[in-house]
Amino acid sequence: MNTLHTLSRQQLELGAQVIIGYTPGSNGTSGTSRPPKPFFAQSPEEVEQLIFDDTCHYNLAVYLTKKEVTALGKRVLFATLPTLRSIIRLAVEHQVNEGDVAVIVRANDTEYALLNTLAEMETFLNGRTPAMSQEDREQLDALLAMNQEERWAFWKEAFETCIRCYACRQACPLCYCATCAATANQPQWIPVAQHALGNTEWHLMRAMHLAGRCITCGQCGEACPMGLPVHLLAFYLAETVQHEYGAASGLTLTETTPMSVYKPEDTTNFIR
Amino acid sequence: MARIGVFVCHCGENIAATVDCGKVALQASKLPGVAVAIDYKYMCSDPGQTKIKEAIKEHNLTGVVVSACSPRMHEGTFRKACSEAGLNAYLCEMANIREQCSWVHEKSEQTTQKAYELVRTLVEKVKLNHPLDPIKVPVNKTAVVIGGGVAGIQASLDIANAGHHVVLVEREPSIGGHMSQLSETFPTLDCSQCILTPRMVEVAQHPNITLYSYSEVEAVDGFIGNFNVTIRRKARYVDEKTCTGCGTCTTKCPTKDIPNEFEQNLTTRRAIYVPFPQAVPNKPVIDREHCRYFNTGKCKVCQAVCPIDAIHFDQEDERIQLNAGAIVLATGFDIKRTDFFPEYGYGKYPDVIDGLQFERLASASGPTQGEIRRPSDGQIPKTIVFVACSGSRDAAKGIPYCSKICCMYTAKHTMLYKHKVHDGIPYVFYMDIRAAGKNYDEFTRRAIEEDGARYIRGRVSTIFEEKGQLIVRGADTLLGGRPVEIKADMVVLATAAIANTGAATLAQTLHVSYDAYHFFSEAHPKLKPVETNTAGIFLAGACQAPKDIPESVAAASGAAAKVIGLFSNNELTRDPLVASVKRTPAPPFSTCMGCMMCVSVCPYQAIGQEEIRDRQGKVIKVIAYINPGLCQGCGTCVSVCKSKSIDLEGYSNLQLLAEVEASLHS
Amino acid sequence: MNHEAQLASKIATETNIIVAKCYQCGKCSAGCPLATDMDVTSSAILRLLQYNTEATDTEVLRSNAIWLCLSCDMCYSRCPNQIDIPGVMDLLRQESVRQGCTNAAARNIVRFHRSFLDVVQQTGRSFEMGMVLDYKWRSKRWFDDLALAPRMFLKGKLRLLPEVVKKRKEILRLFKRTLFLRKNV
Amino acid sequence: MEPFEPKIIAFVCNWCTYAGADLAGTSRLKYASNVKIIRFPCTGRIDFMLLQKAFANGADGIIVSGCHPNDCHYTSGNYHARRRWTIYKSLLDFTGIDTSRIAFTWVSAAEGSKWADLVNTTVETIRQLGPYTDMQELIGQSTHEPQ
Amino acid sequence: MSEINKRVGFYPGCSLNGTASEYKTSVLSLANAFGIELEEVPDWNCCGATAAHNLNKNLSLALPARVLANAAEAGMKDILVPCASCYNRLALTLHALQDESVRAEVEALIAKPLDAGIRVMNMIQFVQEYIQPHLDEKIQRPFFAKTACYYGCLLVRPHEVLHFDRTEDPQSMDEVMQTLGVGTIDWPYKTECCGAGLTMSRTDLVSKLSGNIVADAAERGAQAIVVACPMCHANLDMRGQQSSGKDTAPIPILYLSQALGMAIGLDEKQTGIGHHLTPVKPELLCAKQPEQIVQPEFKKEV
Repeated sequence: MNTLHTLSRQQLELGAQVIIGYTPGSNGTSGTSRPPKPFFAQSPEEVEQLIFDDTCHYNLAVYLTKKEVTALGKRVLFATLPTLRSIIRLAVEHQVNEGDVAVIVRANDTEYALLNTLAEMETFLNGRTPAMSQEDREQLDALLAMNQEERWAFWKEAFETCIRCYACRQACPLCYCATCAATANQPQWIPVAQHALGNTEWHLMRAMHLAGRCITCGQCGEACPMGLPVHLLAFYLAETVQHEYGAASGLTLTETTPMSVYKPEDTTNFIR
Repeated sequence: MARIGVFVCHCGENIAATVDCGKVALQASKLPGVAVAIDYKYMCSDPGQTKIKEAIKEHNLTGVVVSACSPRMHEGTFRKACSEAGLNAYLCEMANIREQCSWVHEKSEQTTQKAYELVRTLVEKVKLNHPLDPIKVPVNKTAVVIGGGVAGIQASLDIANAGHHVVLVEREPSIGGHMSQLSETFPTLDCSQCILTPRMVEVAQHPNITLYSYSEVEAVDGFIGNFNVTIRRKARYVDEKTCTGCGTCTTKCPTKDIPNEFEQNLTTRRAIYVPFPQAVPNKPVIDREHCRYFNTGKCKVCQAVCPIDAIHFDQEDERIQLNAGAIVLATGFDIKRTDFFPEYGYGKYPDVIDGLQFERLASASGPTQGEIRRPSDGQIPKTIVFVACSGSRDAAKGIPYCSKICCMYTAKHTMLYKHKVHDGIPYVFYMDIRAAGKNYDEFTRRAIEEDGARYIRGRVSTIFEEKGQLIVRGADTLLGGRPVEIKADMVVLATAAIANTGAATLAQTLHVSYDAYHFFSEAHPKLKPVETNTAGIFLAGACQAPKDIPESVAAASGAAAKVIGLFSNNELTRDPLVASVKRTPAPPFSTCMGCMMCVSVCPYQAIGQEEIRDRQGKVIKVIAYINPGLCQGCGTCVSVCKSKSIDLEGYSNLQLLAEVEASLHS
Repeated sequence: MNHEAQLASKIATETNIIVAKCYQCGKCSAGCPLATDMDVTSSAILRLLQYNTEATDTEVLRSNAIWLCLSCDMCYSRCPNQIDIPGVMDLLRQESVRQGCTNAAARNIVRFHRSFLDVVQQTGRSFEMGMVLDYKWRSKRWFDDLALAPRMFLKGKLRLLPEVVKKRKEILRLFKRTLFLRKNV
Repeated sequence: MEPFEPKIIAFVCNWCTYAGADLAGTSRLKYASNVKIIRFPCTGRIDFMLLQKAFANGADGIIVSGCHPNDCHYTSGNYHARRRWTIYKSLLDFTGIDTSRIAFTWVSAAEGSKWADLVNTTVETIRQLGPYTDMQELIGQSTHEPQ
Repeated sequence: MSEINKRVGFYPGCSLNGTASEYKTSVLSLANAFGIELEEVPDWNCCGATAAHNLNKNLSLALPARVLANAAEAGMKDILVPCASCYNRLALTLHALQDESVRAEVEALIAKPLDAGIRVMNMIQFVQEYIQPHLDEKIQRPFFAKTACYYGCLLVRPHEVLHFDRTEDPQSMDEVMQTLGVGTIDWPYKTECCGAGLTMSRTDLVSKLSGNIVADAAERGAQAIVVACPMCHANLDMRGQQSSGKDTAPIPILYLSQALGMAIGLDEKQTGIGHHLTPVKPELLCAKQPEQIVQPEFKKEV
């Protein structure tokens, strides 16, 4: 841990206002320990509580665009691969600028490295797109194996279960809009009334807004209090975009947004 | 509270025959917010319009729905009527109950019902319309004309004579284009240079024309009335101002034997040269690629002999930025050259030449002083075979279109030949004689009947050389395809007219569209022949399609008229149905997050960035900004905006949603 | 118009060649090595086909030209409309045999082709001697090239016994399936 | 019981399909009256949420149509629309929302008859499929009288 | 030097086993001299030549298809087809087989599967790929005679299918010959047809066509004509001379393989130049045989 803590302390000394990392999860009632949770260290003392190991997978990039955090100034983030992809993507979308953020990554099981510039992060990432978890893969394939009615039945139930708490939105590093289209009025696209139709429209809208942008960290799914696999919607579109336009998100600082560009030779079989 | 007027038109029987207009009006009158609903036989007629105007005043209407024909037909008419009655034109909408209802459905309850629902939909929309003022953009009254051929010259003079400033940009060292290479012109056989040169001089001397020869347009941005043009003046290495054009340098230059482009490579030139005697400007240019000094670092003979020290080897390309209100494209055409006709030995046998080369041979100022002598040995050819459609109308060679000018100039060539070589025999292989034009057919007939040109209807299969003669193998399809073999001393191929080199690149720079053959596309094939799809950019001459001189000049004057028309206003007004990023003035706020994903979807580069500052002037955030002058209102940016921060006048999110709901709910 | 009379459409369906594409420039006839020997030139044949009437179609099928065509592809390679004229000729020849209206002057050409294929049908390979004999038998032209034969023989150019493929059955079956039937012309 | 008359809404661009529909009119072609057109400047403006809203408001079928690729009045709106529809359709397919109720097409200003046929075939298809109630059921109501 | 290091498929075709046996001989010994073994397509049959496509479309596809199938069965990839006519038929068939439906049809006709991986090479292509790279060091008897390269029609047309050289004024064979030190003449008859299929049935026409070709070559000072097709050879050699009408001495007609063979010093038995009706006199065409002749072990192989 020393290297991690020294690195972090150095950064605070060098003018970073906050180190956003992980700290062990509090023990659950049943004595089971919860996964490490986000932790903001702003003093050398607080740094002592920081950990960064295999069990840490919460995507801390989500904090980068939150007003309260941006107000703090220069930030240092503990970054997993998905976190790095989020940062690259946010940079592409002009939400993170050079110098706003540095990251500490796990160079290997024991060592940590500091990446100061976006370019360094891009290089470290080196186009790596970790495959989705076994569990997700299986569930996705299972859904694809269903017929239309079955799939609708599945999602209908999910959308009826949804309580529209927007935890998915809160947890998503790319849902940074100050005023979300879902809550915007004039016009009110998504009815305020929390009913299954509105929920459906919400999740479809969110999936579409993430198409070609989602870096598939799965945070939205994890955050869902009702345990709905809402992240699969985004995952599936990520795969579609990859397949249709050969584009993955959050890998290079020069990448475009597939839904904002086109090729005359793009093909479709369903437009008559 | 909205006060909408609904006006249902019978269009005589056109609508009334299948739609119960009275019922539609009656139902509409019951709609919330509808103050008055009436039906009438012809709404577009004067009495009809008067009814609308009266209703607007009487009921103090806040919106009007005319349910009649297609808005593509009469939207303008009714919006005008409304504004005459003091109601903002953009508070008037049309429900299309003719083309999209009465004409396509049988007389029935449903048809009337649909008509009513269409009205209902538009009523809901118009409630959400805003009064709008047309966008006004100032017009910069300078025109840039690209290309100094006869079309460019004509356009420049017309615009300049109307009192506007013209910047004429020519890629070559001199203006004049292909016309300056021609000998005589059909159908009058008057000398080409005799009619062109005076115009060239006029351009040079015209107070309103700035001529940039040996220059190219490098970049263009902005929009109609406000283009920003970057011109690159290629280094001439000769100071245009001080040089007197005495020509000493061009005679003393030791680097000879450079193919002379103007003479179609029939002769050679020096490394420092004036393309042709009547060149405008009549100032030499150093061909850097061949110049001995630039290649070896030694020489500078020209500099030594120049009496007024006008030669500067250190001269560099110069970039000029200027603003212009309009651009005229007059980049002309070129012809297909060597290696395209292996079966004709073009490029292999020196005596198989193209039409432009023949023009130079026939030209009094040409390499042979106008005597027809063949390149190989300078002999006077006793038999010449002219091959029309060389490459044109030849799908296999990728040029399916007709080059249009070849029939006429080939006939002209036979005449010039006969007039110069009386005992010579001209043969012409042709597929059709396309001589549609004033005195054109008479001209070709004269070539055949009086000058004895021997026309053979058929294509040539192959040409090969045998004992110093060219064997031309063709067929006479009027004799059932009987093979014909002619021993010729020279062959002239009327090679296809093609778009000029670099046309496509230029089109991309200017954002004008072009066809598969790189000719620039007109905005409408019939009604907008000199406009492009980019407002403020016009077409003159053969850069749009093969054209002869009269057509090119006519098109040029047409384009000039458009420019002059545009310049007749100090500012131009545009439809205000454009997109904008929603923001509140003070305190400055916008839901736009500045992700800039809208930037790349805009076909008009209309979207840029804008900084939002607080009262202290500190930048709070950077958001998207849409230039109303550039926006054409397609609305693609609206649909890609995740935070719904962009909206489009006339097709706003509120309006469209209201239309969807109104058209579905009864 | 009876269906036999629509050669052009038959050509279109069987070979995807559109004779309507021809605009009679005559480049094919101009380059055809045998145009002068043909009773109808290639461009004229296309013109006749464009009429699409029984009379013109028969005129084409009865012509000697379709048999003189060497399929050298000179016309095809130079045709501005990329019309596969040799392809048309192949179909015309097959059609003219099918309808039994082969030009009298072309009989020997047909006979030769048949002789050739007969030998192939029997042996799987062509065999000059056999072919020549078969052909001379069909054509009754015993004395052509008499001067040539012995010279060729001396030069070892004529073998006396045919080569035969091992699997003759395959060849026979192949011929049967392609419905190539022996027929004396 | 009278036959089911589907409610169909058409989102079309002003320059090609709207003009094509006008042409169908001037050519006096006859087609089913179930379709109501909503006019957009360009297919690029057609927000997927509007399709969603159409279903939510009880549309049984939707037609989306604009200029053929390369013919867009604004040069590229339809290309962007094409990508959007591709992704949107795959999302609906993935969630099991019946995409056979949406007809995505290109109809040019010259294709009046194509428009007429399109409307008729779409109306027929939807009539076969019956009323679309999936969205309505989510809020426990239906704008359709029980068949 | 000449131990085998490459194997290439080989479809001689009927002519090379008959009237054009010397062509076969020369091709085999040439390949051998460059360490290439030519492997005959097992149990090959006639390609149908000019006859089949005249009378029966299916037959004109099925015959070559069987050859291709046999070759594929034997695991061949490249097949050398020295006869331009066979080469043309095989290539056309390969092209037609790209269409799935046609392929299925033909497979049914020949009752054999067709594998797409096969490529047919004409004589010139073979030389370009396997011979030319090593040619220079082997030349012993450079040519001095002016030659006319005659391609005929079937090597270069139709270009859409063959994609070989260019249809007008092709150069590939000229380039090969020029490496032998000869000047090749520029003439218009390179790709004019010799009469091909009509050789028996319309000798008059064939004589005319071949005659013109030979006459023009002579006219332009060619001392030999080089061909890469047994049909062209037969027509030019047998019918071209007798009717070329010129009283000039008849021009020898050489196969490309023979010319190359002579240049690298193969003897008459290996080149088979003795078999032509128009006598071929090496001393009139290329330099004298140097002292040490071709390697002895080399003779054994032939």
